[in-house]
Amino acid sequence: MPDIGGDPLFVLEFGDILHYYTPYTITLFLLALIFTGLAIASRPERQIDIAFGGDAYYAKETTVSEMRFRRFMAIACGLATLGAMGSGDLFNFTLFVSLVGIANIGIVAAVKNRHVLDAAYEYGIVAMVATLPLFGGAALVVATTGTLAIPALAAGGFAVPLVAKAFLALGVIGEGMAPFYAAKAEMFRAPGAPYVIMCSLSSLLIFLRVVEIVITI
Amino acid sequence: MLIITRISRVLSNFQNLVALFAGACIIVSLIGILSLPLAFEENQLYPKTRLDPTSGLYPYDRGGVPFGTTEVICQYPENSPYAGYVTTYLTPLSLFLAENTLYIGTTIVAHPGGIIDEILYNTRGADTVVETSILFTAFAIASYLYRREEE
Amino acid sequence: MKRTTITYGLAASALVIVAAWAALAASLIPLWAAETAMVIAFPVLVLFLGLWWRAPGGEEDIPFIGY
Amino acid sequence: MIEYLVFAAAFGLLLLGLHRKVIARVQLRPGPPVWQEILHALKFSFKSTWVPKTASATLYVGVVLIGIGIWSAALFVVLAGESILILFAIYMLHKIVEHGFGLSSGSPYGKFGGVRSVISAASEIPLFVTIAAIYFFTDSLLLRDIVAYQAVHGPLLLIAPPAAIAMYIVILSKLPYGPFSIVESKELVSGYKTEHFGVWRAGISVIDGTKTFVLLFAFVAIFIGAMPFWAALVIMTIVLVSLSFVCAVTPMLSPFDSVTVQGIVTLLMVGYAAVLWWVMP
Repeated sequence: MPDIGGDPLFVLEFGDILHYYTPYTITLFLLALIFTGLAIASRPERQIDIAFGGDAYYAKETTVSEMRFRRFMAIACGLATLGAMGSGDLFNFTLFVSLVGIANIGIVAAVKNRHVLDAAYEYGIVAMVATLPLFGGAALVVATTGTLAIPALAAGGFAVPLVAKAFLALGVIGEGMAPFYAAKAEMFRAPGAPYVIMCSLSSLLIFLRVVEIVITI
Repeated sequence: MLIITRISRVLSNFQNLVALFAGACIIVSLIGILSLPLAFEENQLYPKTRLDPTSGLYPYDRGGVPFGTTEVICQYPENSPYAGYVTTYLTPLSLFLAENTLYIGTTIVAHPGGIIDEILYNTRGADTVVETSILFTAFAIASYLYRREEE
Repeated sequence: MKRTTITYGLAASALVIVAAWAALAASLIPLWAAETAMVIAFPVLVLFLGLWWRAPGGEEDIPFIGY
Repeated sequence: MIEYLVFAAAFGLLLLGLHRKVIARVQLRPGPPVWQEILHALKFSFKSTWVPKTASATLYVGVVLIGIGIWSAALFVVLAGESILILFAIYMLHKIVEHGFGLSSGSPYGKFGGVRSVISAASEIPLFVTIAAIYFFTDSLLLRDIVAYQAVHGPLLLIAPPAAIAMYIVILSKLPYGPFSIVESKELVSGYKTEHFGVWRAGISVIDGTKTFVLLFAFVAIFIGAMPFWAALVIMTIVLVSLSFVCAVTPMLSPFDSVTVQGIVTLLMVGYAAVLWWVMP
């Protein structure tokens, strides 16, 4: 069992796949849970904009249908993050991560704002392309070691190639858009607070998790 | 102009995003190519030695007796005691097709009792669930955007 | 929020903290359980203490949009 | 337990007050008294409080609770000698709390603060390279193991100085008035804090105090090792004063430049980690 996040507290047996929770991943899991709860419970903010050239201002309203859809996507994103936090299997992890990427696009895709949609489009392309290094990394791991189970890999005795780790990290970076901040900053102009926050939360969390995985395996 | 300002001007434009990511992918791939060859681990879920192009089940034939058992390498055999059984899970109709024609391998995923789905459900349960969730989410986004056009 | 709600909230969070502290001192619960209780109750205590000091809230208004 | 939390918040606020004082003296100003930040926290907690009309009320209040909660948890993690990964995860998630503060109110200033916080999220990566570099030496990320390693081999500050510098920069980026403190720079009024007034602002003060204490305490524990508590407090104060000198004499970078500079630091750290990986058995 991996121990860099502390000793595992809880192991969920799920067929040939284990879900395990160390103090580290359970912290991440709980935070994802809390923010998903907030996304469900909160009403969206009404963003105030100042009319240019005067002292007039107006509040942007989020329509009900848009709010429903974005809330649905935020919840999907939260659930995918929850899955990625506990997964003890590399392939499952990559699947959850790509689900996070798609749900992130969904959260902003409903916004009717050209700048936001432009940024979301660029982000979407990167999120799609990033599945290649992501699954490629998992495939390299299984080809060179014959197993995908993180606890088994962590137990040692396997030589996981460095490039597989690099691919995994790069894939997660692409899905979560972590260091390529430009598009994410544009996307955050979208009104409706609790939903956009899920974009950033999920990408940070999957990034934190992949750091643990890469150090462990 | 400082070099730092130049770099940040490139980074801050989200139109350059795809190019930057592609660049990162190329660099990592080059490292990967330089680190070749990587050793291949033979000891995997299905034995790779028994592939038989003449079988009606090709390329899904992984050995084993229909309605009997077969050996599947599991990570946690104690959690999935029935894993071996499903490799040979075929309906009688499929078995008939497999024995008499060469086509079952091409239709295998699309008909009830398809081997691959069954193997996945039994050995790697969450995979199939998450894969379909990804598709479902993508469809949900597409249909929402399509219906918004009509408003 | 009403004055009584705030008093109850403050009392509840203070009670949780005292109970967790006492139970830990008597070694009834493990350290992590006491810490979890603290982590949950302490933020509530901070906010409710402030609200309790100055419970009457103002009217809702629009945010600050410039001088 | 509770006394640790109260002490950490109060001492952290005191350190922040000292921070302002040192900056002021370096810039030849009198500066506020050292306990100014504690007075601030008390003052805000006496102010009348409500939620703005345009805000997403649940989130608006919820992030304050979450912010205090995560840093309390971080304090316990450091005190118990648990995995420093948890500590750094909490540090990263503080970003999300910042987003929550900035975006929940509907105010354009808060929004800009939140967007800048998103931009600067890219600059937190030196942390992970720091973690990797430490892991090469200690083979464990549990704080108690790291402390035990230092008891045998001497402080990591001398063994792996680049990692210490990277974490120093990371702490620097969390202090107010530093070169990387773009999220609360003054053209945004108070950045993400703009719309949180009254009790909510007092909550932010508690977050800031605990955060400063935890980060400095962790720095001392990770890079210098075990020592009596009072000695740790003294060294934390010294580290903070050195940080204040840096803050006092450097201008604030523009948002994207700030991220670029930190990105370059990350690249240097990756190089360092690669060298370690090559050299270490």
